[in-house]
This record gives sequence, C-alpha cells and structure tokens, in this order.
Amino acid sequence: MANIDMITQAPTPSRWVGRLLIWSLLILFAIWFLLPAYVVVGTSLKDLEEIRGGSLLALPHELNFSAWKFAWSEACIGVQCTGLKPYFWNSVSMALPSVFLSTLLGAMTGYALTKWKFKGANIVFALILFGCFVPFQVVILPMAQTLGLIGITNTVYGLILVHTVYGLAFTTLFFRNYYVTIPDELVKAATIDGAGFFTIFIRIILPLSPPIIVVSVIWQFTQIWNDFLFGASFTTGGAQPIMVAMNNLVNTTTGVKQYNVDMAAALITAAPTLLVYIIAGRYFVRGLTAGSVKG
Amino acid sequence: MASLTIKNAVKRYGTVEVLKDVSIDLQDGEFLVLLGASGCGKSTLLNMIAGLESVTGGEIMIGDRVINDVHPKDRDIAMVFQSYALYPNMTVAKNIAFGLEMRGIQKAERQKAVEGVAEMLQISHLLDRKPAQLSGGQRQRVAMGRALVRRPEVFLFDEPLSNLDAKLRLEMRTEIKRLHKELSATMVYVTHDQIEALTLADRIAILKDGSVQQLASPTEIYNKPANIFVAGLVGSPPMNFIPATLVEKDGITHARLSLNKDTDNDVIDLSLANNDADITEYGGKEVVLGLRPEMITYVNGADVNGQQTILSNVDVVEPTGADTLCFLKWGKHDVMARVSSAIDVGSGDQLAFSIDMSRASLFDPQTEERI
Amino acid sequence: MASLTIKNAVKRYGTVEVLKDVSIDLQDGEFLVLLGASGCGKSTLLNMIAGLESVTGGEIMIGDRVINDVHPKDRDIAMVFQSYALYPNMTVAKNIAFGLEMRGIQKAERQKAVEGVAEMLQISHLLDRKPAQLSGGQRQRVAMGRALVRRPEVFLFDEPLSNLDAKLRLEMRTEIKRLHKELSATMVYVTHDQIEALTLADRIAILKDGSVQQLASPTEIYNKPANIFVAGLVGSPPMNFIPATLVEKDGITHARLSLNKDTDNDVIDLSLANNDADITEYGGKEVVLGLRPEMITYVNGADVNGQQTILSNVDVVEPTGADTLCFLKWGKHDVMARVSSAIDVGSGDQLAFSIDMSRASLFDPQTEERI
Amino acid sequence: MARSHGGIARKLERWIPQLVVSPGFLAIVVFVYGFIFWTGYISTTKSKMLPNYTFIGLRPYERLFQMDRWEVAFNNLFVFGFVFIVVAIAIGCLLAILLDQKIRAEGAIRTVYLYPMAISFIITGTAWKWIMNPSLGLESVIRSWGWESFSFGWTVSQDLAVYALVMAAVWQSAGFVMALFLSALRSVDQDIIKAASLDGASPAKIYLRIILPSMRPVFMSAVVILSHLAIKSFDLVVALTGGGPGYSSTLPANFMYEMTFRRNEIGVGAASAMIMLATVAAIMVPYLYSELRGQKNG
Amino acid sequence: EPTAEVLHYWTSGGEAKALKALQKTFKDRGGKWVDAPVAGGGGDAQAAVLRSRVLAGDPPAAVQIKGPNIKEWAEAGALGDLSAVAKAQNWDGVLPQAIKDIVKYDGKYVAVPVNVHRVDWIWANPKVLAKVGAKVPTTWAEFNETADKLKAAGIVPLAHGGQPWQDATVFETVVLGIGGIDFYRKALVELDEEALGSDTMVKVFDQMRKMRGYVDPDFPGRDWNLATGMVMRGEAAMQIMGDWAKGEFAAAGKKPGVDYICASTPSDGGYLLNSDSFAMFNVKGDDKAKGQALLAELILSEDFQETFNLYKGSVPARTGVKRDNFDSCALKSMDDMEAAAKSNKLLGSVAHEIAQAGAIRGAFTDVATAHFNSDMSSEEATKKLVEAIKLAQ
Ligand SMILES: Nc1ncnc2c1ncn2[C@@H]1O[C@H](COP(=O)(O)OP(=O)(O)OP(=O)(O)O)[C@@H](O)[C@H]1O
Ligand SMILES: Nc1ncnc2c1ncn2[C@@H]1O[C@H](COP(=O)(O)OP(=O)(O)OP(=O)(O)O)[C@@H](O)[C@H]1O
Ligand SMILES: [Mg+2]
Ligand SMILES: [Mg+2]
Repeated sequence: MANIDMITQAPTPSRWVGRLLIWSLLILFAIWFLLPAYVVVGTSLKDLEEIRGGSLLALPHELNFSAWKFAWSEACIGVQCTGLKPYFWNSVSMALPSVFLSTLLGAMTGYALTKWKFKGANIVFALILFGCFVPFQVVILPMAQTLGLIGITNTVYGLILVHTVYGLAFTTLFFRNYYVTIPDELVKAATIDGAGFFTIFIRIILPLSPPIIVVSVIWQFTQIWNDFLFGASFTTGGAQPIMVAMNNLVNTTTGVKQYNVDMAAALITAAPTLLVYIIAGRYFVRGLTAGSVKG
Repeated sequence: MASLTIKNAVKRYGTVEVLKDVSIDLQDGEFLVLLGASGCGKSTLLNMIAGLESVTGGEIMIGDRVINDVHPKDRDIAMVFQSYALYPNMTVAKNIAFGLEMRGIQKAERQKAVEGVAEMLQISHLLDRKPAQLSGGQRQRVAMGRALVRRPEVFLFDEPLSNLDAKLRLEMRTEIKRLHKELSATMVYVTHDQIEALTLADRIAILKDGSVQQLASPTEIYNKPANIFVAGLVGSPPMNFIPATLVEKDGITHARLSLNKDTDNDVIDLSLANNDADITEYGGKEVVLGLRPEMITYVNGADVNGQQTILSNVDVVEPTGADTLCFLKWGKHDVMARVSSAIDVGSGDQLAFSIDMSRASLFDPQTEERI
Repeated sequence: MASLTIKNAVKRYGTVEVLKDVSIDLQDGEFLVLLGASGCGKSTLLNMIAGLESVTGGEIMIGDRVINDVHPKDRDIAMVFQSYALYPNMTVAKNIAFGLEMRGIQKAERQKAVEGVAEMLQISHLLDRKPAQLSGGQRQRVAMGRALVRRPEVFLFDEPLSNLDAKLRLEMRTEIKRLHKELSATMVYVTHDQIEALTLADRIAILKDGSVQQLASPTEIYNKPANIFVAGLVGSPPMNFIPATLVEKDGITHARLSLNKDTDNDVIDLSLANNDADITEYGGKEVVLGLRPEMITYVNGADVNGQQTILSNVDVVEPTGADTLCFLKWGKHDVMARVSSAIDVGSGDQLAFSIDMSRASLFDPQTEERI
Repeated sequence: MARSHGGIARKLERWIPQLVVSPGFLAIVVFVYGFIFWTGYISTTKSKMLPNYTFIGLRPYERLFQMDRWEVAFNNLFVFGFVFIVVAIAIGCLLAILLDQKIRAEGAIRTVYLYPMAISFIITGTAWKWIMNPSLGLESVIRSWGWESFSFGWTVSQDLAVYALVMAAVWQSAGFVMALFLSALRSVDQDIIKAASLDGASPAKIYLRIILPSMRPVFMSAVVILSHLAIKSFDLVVALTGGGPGYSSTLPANFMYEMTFRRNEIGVGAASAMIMLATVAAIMVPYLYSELRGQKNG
Repeated sequence: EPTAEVLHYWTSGGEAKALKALQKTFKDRGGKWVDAPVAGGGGDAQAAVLRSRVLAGDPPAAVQIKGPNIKEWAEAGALGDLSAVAKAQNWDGVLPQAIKDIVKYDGKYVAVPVNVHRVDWIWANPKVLAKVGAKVPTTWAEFNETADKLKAAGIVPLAHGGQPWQDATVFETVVLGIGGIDFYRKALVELDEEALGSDTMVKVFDQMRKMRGYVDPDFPGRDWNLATGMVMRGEAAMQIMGDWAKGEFAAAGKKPGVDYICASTPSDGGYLLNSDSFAMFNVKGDDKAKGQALLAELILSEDFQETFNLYKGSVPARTGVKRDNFDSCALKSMDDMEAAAKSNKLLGSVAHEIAQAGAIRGAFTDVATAHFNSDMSSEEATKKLVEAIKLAQ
C-alpha cells in the first residue's frame, strides 16, 4: 500500500483537515456515481401520475413495486404479454456457454502463447489483440452472411459463436498477461515429470488461474449480458435475449411511454451483472492487477 | 550406465551463438559443476541436457544413447530449479508424486516412494502442506524430493541454493553432498557461487560466453587456473594480479616487480625456484604474476618454511572473523594479503609479509593463458 | 556534533513487542552495525531512527536533541535501502538532486553538488540514465549518492548490499568503508551478513527478538561472544559447540569431553590453563565448550605453539579454496576443523589436530551465557 | 525407460501449441480480418441498400469526406476520445489515491465507484438524459434550492453536447480506472516512499513526482482499455443525446450505423468504418509493437 | 398451416396492443404468427435486423417498412407479389392513389398499408391560448403573431423535442405552409434543384429561425411525448407533431376540443401523410406464402383497420371503414385526406420516410436539424440543402 500516513507523526490539525477533505471528495464522487441509480430506482417506484407531475429527482411518495411486477411478468413485448421473464432465461442460456467457451479458449490460447512460445507467437497475439478494437457495428452484415452460410442464423448457437469470437480477443489478453507472470520453470518441471501440453494445462496452470478466470468471467458475462446489437441483429422473437426484450419494452416510436415500467425493466435487466459486480467485484479488482497491469 | 557426454554442443538463438562447441564428458556418478558469470550459458546447457531446449549442433548422450531428439520425460533425468518450481496448487506429497503419476505408477507404490524420499529428506511432517506454507529450505527439500523420487540416472541442478540465506545454504550444500554420496548418481550442478562449486564438485567446468574455459577438479581449478579469467573468477577474496618481468638472477629466474611508476630502479625480485611453471620461453618477457591473498601472509616474526618476504606497508585492515584481510602497498601495486586473526596487524604497520612463490601462477599478458 | 543516542527504545505493533528496551549510544563518527536474524527488528529500529516509524517508548536523540516527534526530513538523516528505492522515473542526476530540490536549493548549486558526489562515486557518466538502465552495483552507488549529497549528520543503511553478487559486495563494502573514513559521519548499518558486520563496524549490536544481545567491537564479538546465540550467529563456518564437564587435573582445570554415548570412561581432557574464562563457580559442572573451526587445525606434523592435540578421524573433506574444511569425528561428537589448503588432508585420514584452547569459549548450558 | 517415440505422434505433439492456438486465431482471422477485408472491399463498391460487388473505386470515400455529418463525427471522435481518456484517468487516479489513504469503508465505496461498469448504457442513458436535462434534472433542482444562476445545459448545447457524452462515459469507466490504479498503488515499493519522505517531499509531492510517474505501464493499460471504450461508444450517444443537438454529437460508430442501416448507403458506411479502423490501427500498432518488443528484451 | 413471421418495431404500448389484435385475428383464421419485434437503436435496429436476415438468406415473411424503401427492396428483388389477394379484395378500389403509389411496384402490389398518420398537426392548449386572447393560427403570419404574444406573456409558444426527426417534421410543415403544395412537391418530392435552392426555401428557413425563437432553450434531445406533456400542463401553447400525440393526451384522460385542440398546420389544404405498411418478402414454402396472403387480406380488412387505428390514433388506409368510434380529430383527418386526395394535395412526409428513402431523407434531416440547432444563415442552409441532397442521390 502506498501508505504515506505512517510518516506523519502526531495527529495535527492539518491532518484533520486533510482527512476531512479526503472524505468530502469521496462522498461527493459517491453521490455522482449513485445519482443515476437513484433516478432509475426512484422512478421505478413512482406511478405515472407522479412522474408526469413532479421532479424526476424527487423522492417517490410511496414505495410502489407494481411497475416491477408488471415489467417482470405482465408487460407486452411485441404481441406477447409475458413480461421479461421468458427472455431472462434466453439470456442465461446464451451467456453461460459463451462465457464458458470464450474463457476456456482464451485460457488455452494464452497458455499456448506464453508457455509454449513458438515462432510468431507474439505476432499471433498482436493480431488477436486488435480484435478488441473492432466496433461491432462494422461486423453485422458480413457476420449475418456468414451465419447464413453456416446455417445457424437466428439461433442461440449463432449468438454463442459471435460472442465467443469477439470475446476471445479480451480473454486471450487477460490470460496471456496473467500467464506471463507464472514462471516458465513450472512448465519445465512438469515436462520433465512427464506431463504433456494438456496435462500441464489442466493439472498445473488451471489451478493457478482462478484470479484471472474471475476477471474473464465477470468481464465476458457483463459484455454478453449487456449486448444489444448482436442479440437484436441475429435473433428474433421468442429467442431474443433480455437486453433486446428490455429495449422492445422501453422503446416506442409513436406510443405512450411508461417511465416507471421502463426503469423497473432496466433494473431487472441489469440485476445479474450488478449482482456479479457487487459480490465478486473485489476479486475482479484483485485479478485485474494480476492480469493486466505489468510492473 | 549413466555417463553423460556432451559432444561439440552448439546453441544458437537466431544469429546469436549462446553456446560454442562445448564438449564435456562425465563418468557415471560424477558430480560436475558448471560455474560462470550470469548469462554465460549455464542454464541453456542444462536445459539442452534436459531436453527443454533444442540442440542446434553437436550431440548429447546418456550412456551411449544419443538423446538429442528424445522427449524430456524419456531421458531419465531430474532437474531442480533455482525457483524450485513447485506446483503451488498441490500438496508436498502430490508435488513429489506427480512425476510418478505421469509415468503411470500405481497409487500405493507412489505413496511408498514418496514416504521414503520424505523420510530421507526429513520432510515427512510436511507432506500435507502446500508450498506456500513452507520456508525456503523446506521448499528446497521438496524440490529435491521431487527429483529424487524418480531415481533418475542424471540429476540436474540449476542454482538450487541461490535463493537461500547463507546459513541454510551451508546446510543444504552438505545435504546435497550427502545425497550424491548415497545415490552415486551423475549430477550436473549450475551455480555462480564459487564456494559451492569448490566444495561440491568432482570436476568443475568454467564457462565464459558460451565456451568452456577449464574443465578440471576443484583443486586444480583453484591452484592451477587455466587463464586469468578462471583465476579471477574462483577464489574470494580474488587473486592479486601483478605485472612482472622475468629476469635471470644468480641462475634462478625471478619475477621482478617494479614498484615505482616513474623509474625502473625500484624493484622487488621474487624467486621462482620452487615454481613449476614452464617459463623457458618467457625469459626477459613480461608476465602477469598471480598471487592469492593466502599466499601472502604474516606469521609472527619468523619466515614460514623459508619463504621469501617483502616488507609491506599495511594500508587497511579488514577483520573477517577467522582471518584478517590486509590491503598492502607494494610501491604502486595494491595487494591483498590474508593473515590469521590470531595475529595482530594494524593499519599503518610496516611488516615483512612472506610470499609463497611455489604456488604462484604466471600468465601470459597477451593471451591471458597460464604459463 | 552528531552523536546518536537510543534510550530504552520500545516498539509495539498492537500487542506485539517488536523492540524491547533497546539502548545504544553512538559517538560522533562511529560506525555501528546492527546484526541479527531476519525479523529480529533491525529495520524497525532503523526506521524509528529515521522517523519512518513512530516510537512507542523511550527516546531517540541526535546530539542532545530528542527527535522522537521530529519529521523525518528535519532529522538530518539519510538512508540507503536494500532495494535502493531509486525513483524509477527520474534520471540518476534527478534522483540524487531530489532531496536538495525539496529543500529549496538552487538549481546551479544542486548541479554542482550532484557532480561532486557523482565524481566521488565514479558515476559521472551515468547521470543521464534511468535506474532501470543500471546494473546492481551502479544502482547501489546512486542510492549512496542520494544519501551523500545532502551531507547529513547520520547515515542509515538497511542491508544495502544484500542484492549484489559476491564480488560486487566486496567492492562496495570497501567503498563504504572508504566513504566512512572520508566523511567521518555517524553511520548505522543493518545487515545479516556477518562478514559485512565484522569488516565494517566500529561496534556491532547483535539483536535477537528485539533485544540487544551484545554491543561491542567486532573483535570482541568474534572472540568473546556474550552467549551461545551470538557465538553461533557470528563466524562461518559456525563455532563447534561441545558439551563438556570441568574437571580438576594436576591442579589445572580441564574441559572433559566424553566420547562415547554409553560410557563415561572414554574421554578427552583439554587443559584450560591459558584460557581466561572465570570458571571458579563451575568446577565439576557441565559447560558448553565453544571452539571455532580455525581453532582446530592441523599443521604438518608439529604442534603449533605447543598446543594440545586430539587424534581425530577425518570424515569428510571440503576444499573451499584457500582453506579446507574437515569434518572430524571425536567419538560421538561431530566437529568442524579448518586447515590450510596447502596441506593435504584426505577423507578417512586419522591425524592429530591441534586445539587452541586459549581462545576457546565456555558457556553456561542453562543460561547460555558466556562464562 | 526408453520408449519408442514413433514419428507421427511425436510430430503431432510438437505442433500441439500451434494447433491449440489455431481455432481462436482462425476465428479471429475470419471474423475480424476477413470481415475488415470484406468491409474494405464493400467500401469501394456501389453498395446501397444491400451489398453490391460492383467496383467503383474510391467514390464512396469522396462522398464520405464531403459530408458535414462525417466531419463532425470524425472530429468528435478525437475530441471525445481525448477528453474522455484524460478525464477518466485523472478522476480514476484521484479516486485511487483517495481510497489509498486507509479509508474505513473502502470496500463499499469501491463497489459504488465500480458498479457503473456493470451496467449497459442503454439502461443508465435515460437516467443521465433526465439528470442533464435542464428543465427536468439537476439544473432545475439546484435552481429550486435558490442557486438561480446554476447552469448545466450541456446536452442542449451544440458545443457542450460532446462533453455531456464525456461526462457520462467517464461516469461509467472512472471506477474501472480507479481499480487499475488502486491495485498498482498497492504494489508500489514502500521503500521508495520512505526515501522520498526522508528527502523531504510532502505526500502530495510524493504522489505527483514519484509514484504516479513510475506507474507508466498502468497508464498504458488504462489508455488501451479506455480507447477501446471510446471507439465502441455507440449506445452512449444513442441514449444520451441521440447525436444532437442537430448532429453535433454523433460519433463515427453512429455515423456508420446510420449510413449502413438507415440511409441505405452501405458503401459510405463501409468507407467510414475503414477510416475508423485505420485510425485505431494508427494508434494501436505502434503501441503493440513497442509493448511486445519491450517484453522480448526484458 | 399459414405461417408468418412478422418483423416490426411496434413493440410496446398502444402499438403493440393494436398489433396484438391482428395477431389474434390471424390466429383465429388458423394462422401461425411468429413475432419478431425489434425496437431501439433509434428505430434503426430493425433495419439492421432486416438486412442481416436478408443477407443470411432467411428473410421474415412480413416486415414493417414504409415509403420508397419498399420500392428499393422490390428493386432488389426481395419482395413477393400480392396481386392475387389485391385483386380478390379490390384494393385498387379502396385505396387512395397516394397510398397505392407507395405499396405498388411495377404495377404489382408488394406491400399492405396499415394506416395513415397525418403529420402536419398543431396540438394546442386552448386555455393557454385564451390567456393571450388567441386562437389556433391558420396562417404562418398569424402563428408568428400569436407566438410573439405568448412569448411576451412568459409562455413557451411551441413545445418541441429537439431530435432530428422532430426538427424535420416541423421543417416540412413549414415548407408546405410557406412554399405551398407545388413547391413542396417540386422541392421535396421531385428534388428539383432550382426549387431547393430558391428564395422560397430561404424564406422557409427564415421562418424556421423564427420558430427556433419560440422554443424553450431546453428542447434538444427531448422526447416528443415530453413536449406533449408541456402542452398538456399548460407550460407551452402548441406542438407541431403527428397524430400519435393524441395517444398521449388520451392516456392522461384529456378530451379533444376541450382540453386540447387539433388543427392542421397552416397550409393551402395540404395533407402530409405518413403511412405504415408491411412489405411481403420472398419466402420459401407454401405455408409461408399462404401466411403472407392471409396476413395481407386481414390487414386491409375493414374490421382490422378500425380496431387497429382506434388503438393507434391514426386513420384507416382504405375507404369504407366504419366512422362511428373515431374521435373528432380522426374524423377531421379522414375528411381532410379525402378532400386532399381529390384535389391532388395529398403529399408524403419526408421526415417520416414516405416521400423519400433513407439517404435523401437523412440528408434533408441533417440540414434541417443543423440549421435549427445553430445560427446558420438561411442562405447557407439553402445552399447546404442543395449540396446534401445532390450528394445523397
Ligand atoms: N530464448 C532466448 N532467445 C535469445 N537469447 C537467449 C534466450 N534464452 C537465453 N538467451 C541468452 O543466452 C545467454 C545464456 O543464457 P543462460 O540463461 O543460459 O545464462 P546463465 O548462464 O544461466 O545465466 P544466469 O546465471 O543469469 O542464470 C544469455 O545471454 C541470454 O540472454
Ligand atoms: N506493520 C507491522 N505490523 C506488525 N508487525 C510488524 C510490522 N512491521 C514489522 N513487523 C514485525 O516486526 C518484526 C521486525 O521486523 P523488521 O522488519 O524490523 O525485521 P528485520 O530485522 O529488518 O528483518 P529482515 O532481516 O527480514 O529485514 C517482524 O517480526 C515483523 O513481522
Ligand atoms: Mg541461469
Ligand atoms: Mg529488514
């Protein structure tokens, strides 16, 4: 810890001023970060009357969860009035395999690139890395054509493929940077012990990877769960992920807006990723250090 | 059964030649130490023997089998790394057993083997711990155990002690020596600590920039270094190198040291009568005289064994416990001498130090080779 | 002007007492080495002197000013760290000048000071480099330069050489010694390398678990260790400790070593005639006899100075260059002896080793204190 | 012990690393570089509503650069990217330093700073739009508290709309930068801090002169991650300003999308995508080169 | 069984309800409805989906597209032929010419119209107007006069949401009003360069600059319904917006003629129409073709036209629908449309992609919004309009 505190000796008045300043800054920023959350939550608890009438930043008069219930199980999305419920599971069944696949593939690729350095490994890595920077809007059309060619258009497999491929750049980056810090001697020792490529990966490297697996999983889960573009472009109807359903619920061109339902829907949609960050956030920070910060 | 032969081994990374024509021949059960400065290619050579690096040129043989292209696991070799490279996720027992498991040995047998090794290394009580819960010395032992358990024909050690503190180092050194005796396996040991090299080796190979400078027994390396590099590398405090001219005096060749920068008159002549260097070609020529500090000493009053003496000004005195290092001024030359700490020498004293010229080394100043 | 006084200093972290009542008094210009095992509180004490840790109890004074609550920068102290702690983002010149800059010294003056120090340390050609571009020894010099440039009254060194290799260590040690002479500043130097301690110190303070075991000159520490801990810590290879009983024989007190586990008959008696230990209270009692390896030696045939001899079986021989270590068997006791490498001793030999009992230490087996 | 090491299996074993890398690598080659190539080709065709493979040279690029909207979008990318990266790093850094001062509730505060990273902007965009709307949000609230001259009309100003995007983007990613820096701060060598305070540097000076300058690698990581976010910012614009007022706050990603899907100008859209990618490459390739170079040497 | 996958962006609220009615009828007639709703991304998401589906070789059966986009898809050979249904149901007889122009390509029906929205409406709060003693303006001069009065009284004259399409909506009503029917047709439909760059266009921009002065400063980015809210609450006097704004009033329980007034924007009897339609894509398989035919038939049926447009606030695309349940605004719209159709004053909206397809509509919107949101001179805006439209052709 870059802790300078210990040096200052006695608790002097100037120190108290310093602490006060630190705390007020911290709190100020906390308010800034929480403001949108407050608006979203607050609005979801109001009824439409209140929203039309009052300030958006005012506290709700009473806690009214009906919008939540409505968004979850009653709202019409297109012609189906099932709420977000069914789409939630679509997202889960798309996100889990994609997260798993991209993480596994990233781990293997990162492992092969660092611990079995072959000619051109660095170039391969650099080429993969550039994949991080391709805006997804660019790839929609060729992707659609390709999915059509493979014959998995408009299926969950298509989405899994897409997310796995475009997640791969990041997961490879994470795992590679992490594996660079694992001493090569481990692999050498295991080689002499008679273990091969996969045995070393499974028995030695993977058990050392939890910190970076956490990072990769959280990152990928967030990205995939929050994806709208691919979900909207490559699936239709009942197979759509929740993010698309949420959009369909919230967006209207010439219809009347129900802000409380919109906000409740947004919150329901964001709940899993939020939960992941709140629960595993600490490991995320820790793993991130291990993985992507060198020196 | 397990002699190790390295024949004209060459290793290139791209265009950089890291090892140049290295040839070493090891008897079964011999203990070879590779000694050399950082980056001279010690680890590379070891890795080539282990099969972890490909061989660019030449041959590596165990017994009379060429193993250049044999997979590491089939070479019957074990290796201990500087960082120990213990598998952090496995217990000590698993660490040791891993190599056996990979070779398809049954569980019961594995367990027996592990227990045996653990007992030998006195780590039986640690078998259930993870490496992170061990001290440096204990980790070292586990690493050793992992190598031992397979009873390989050849052991390789890559600076296995350099992470330990002095005391532990001493202990572990003794232990390795004991193991070598017990197992009588062929061992190749990399270090850049010369005390380790001298105490452990049957033979030492001194490497510099990828080529072998000298391959000989510790005593020979210490007493008859093949060139200035070897002489300077081995021995602490290091050998004194003093330019001298060989002159004939009374029919005996003397090494003449000139003491004064400006004139050639102020000289000391040291007889080379008892020295066995072959100096026939060097009469009147310049040489480098190599004197180890312990060859320059002071023993209360009397000459030791009729050795020659030089009256020397003691500049600085450094007690190091058992011995005291004296920094002497011989005219323009700074020379280090070693005196028993039982003898009282003070800074500023002027004393007659005796020189053991019989053990002195002479080097050619151009080629830097031993004469 | 810059004496340093530590009076009953205590440091607690929570309930753990890391330093217990440490008192040390340093003259102006004295060189004190703090020696002790890892974790004994050396760094903590140094940090307290520097003001980087608060003082739980007691007083720290420079001259006659109590500095317990003075900010580090106002203590007129410089410190050199084990890791050098160079600022990685600044050039060497900036690193050295930073302290001056913070004190508001003008640029021109700063530059002059930096150049002066750089010259003294022979790093003038490195001034524009970043620390990452330097070798270990060069970094060490820069760290030293940073301390020197401010010409403080007290220098603190926290294991400044432990990251260097043996050769460089020797060089830097000499340099520190030279600097101390030149500057005649008060210096406190932490190490756990005893050679460093012995060669550098005017006085050594030996710490164990946060309390001072002995505070004395290197010679005294080496020759008259205050207790078994100190005796074992200082000296390499370490002192031999042999249980003995004091017996009267021919009017002279002898230390009697029993050689056999089972019977008390098989004994050696070593006369303590020349030993100056005060053994009046220990007649007939058990003691621990402390013999350093160099006190047990073998010089071709003849006794040295009429010393006593013991016929010993040589078990293992370890040549270490200048000397050879011999592991002897005295009955049930394992003893290490040191012989000049000029003398040929082989494993399995049976030779009469001479013992220098005049320098032997005796310890109380209960208190472990020196008798 | 010597086992027969038959040819094929042995050779195969030697190629395992390459084999393992190849699925991922091939996927990237096809789905990234293949698609870039495809887009590159389309950008020289007369594709309108659907891809059309008739080559017409650089005509789409000419048209692209004649469009005011593109000029605005392209400039915005630089303004937005630059300001966003600088501000996010500055705030992230400040937060990290603040949190590094032995703060009691650090875990909770850290979560508060980090959570925006978890949420898609599609979700928080509306909230920000309201908050930044002068008559609905913060401005009216603060004015109602009596501070009549308070003004926060960024989203409704032609010149400030881009900065509204910056603010929201910073809101989303500052916590992430904070996490990066915090973990780096935690691994700074204690001795350096001690040395600096012995040298007489105040805590502020220690951070500014010693610690922060020595964290170059973290700055680089942060820049890479933030520029990736900047380039991919799309939802942000849609949700917050809709590109307005006018089209003063559109970004290239929005431009490309609008052209390709709304205006039936796939050729021009592809051309804009190629320019975007070239910009990214111009920044990233030298960086990657030096990064990977550096690793080889040490 | 007849199957139809329907890709649409009517995903929520009244629109979804309206569509649900269609789905129900379709189901009752034995059809299988596969719903493919895509909203969001600024309405463009659906366009992206459609393209990727077409490129993947798997287009949906019926897609909600409108205006010239239908023609472009037809030109690309992507659309099927509905002539059989059209003939059976006598579409030629019941559809106004302007609508027929939209949904026919090469003499064949390729799409079915669902509704007609009128774009050039003014929605006014009579109580607020009464405060300054004004009525809903019938000429632009009167509009300015009234607005000035309102402004002086501290009331926002025009509630407006500053999104490009809303800016463009206002702009085209001004073109229609200031320039007249022929000018609108020449400039915005035929894209006559001379008309586009004429002094009349400069005048139009002058009026837009005035309008800008009647708008409150916080308008950029505002959703249209929030602007409607302003009128409803009396914070603003008028809003220029299509007839979907009615839904917002209705949802708040307001009565037409009492709480709000609907009037056409000042023009010489012109009518700007926006019409939603479903285009039928080429699909493989008998069941899908049957589904398309059934869907087309149902969409233009009198019953559905009534139900749907009641929900949606628009008016039927065909004649002969029962008028009883429609409100006064809708009835006015129907009457005006009929009159305009007769006098050839029925025009397609540009802002809503009826008169022009994406590229030109985009260029048009760009200039309108750029001018409205900056202090660009009218001359410069005119020049830019000419250039932008040329560039987009
Ligand atoms: N993969 C590689 N590519 C290029 N050069 C290499 C590679 N590996 C090692 N080298 C170079 O080969 C030389 C020998 O390296 P090696 O590791 O064998 O030295 P070493 O004697 O073991 O040194 P140390 O005592 O520091 O471990 C060094 O100069 C090193 O830079
Ligand atoms: N902040 C702290 N909180 C609690 N205990 C501490 C703290 N800092 C040091 N200690 C403990 O104080 C004791 C002395 O530590 P110190 O660093 O002074 O040892 P040292 O003698 O310098 O050891 P080394 O040779 O390893 O540097 C150790 O046991 C250590 O665990
Ligand atoms: Mg090495
Ligand atoms: Mg310490």
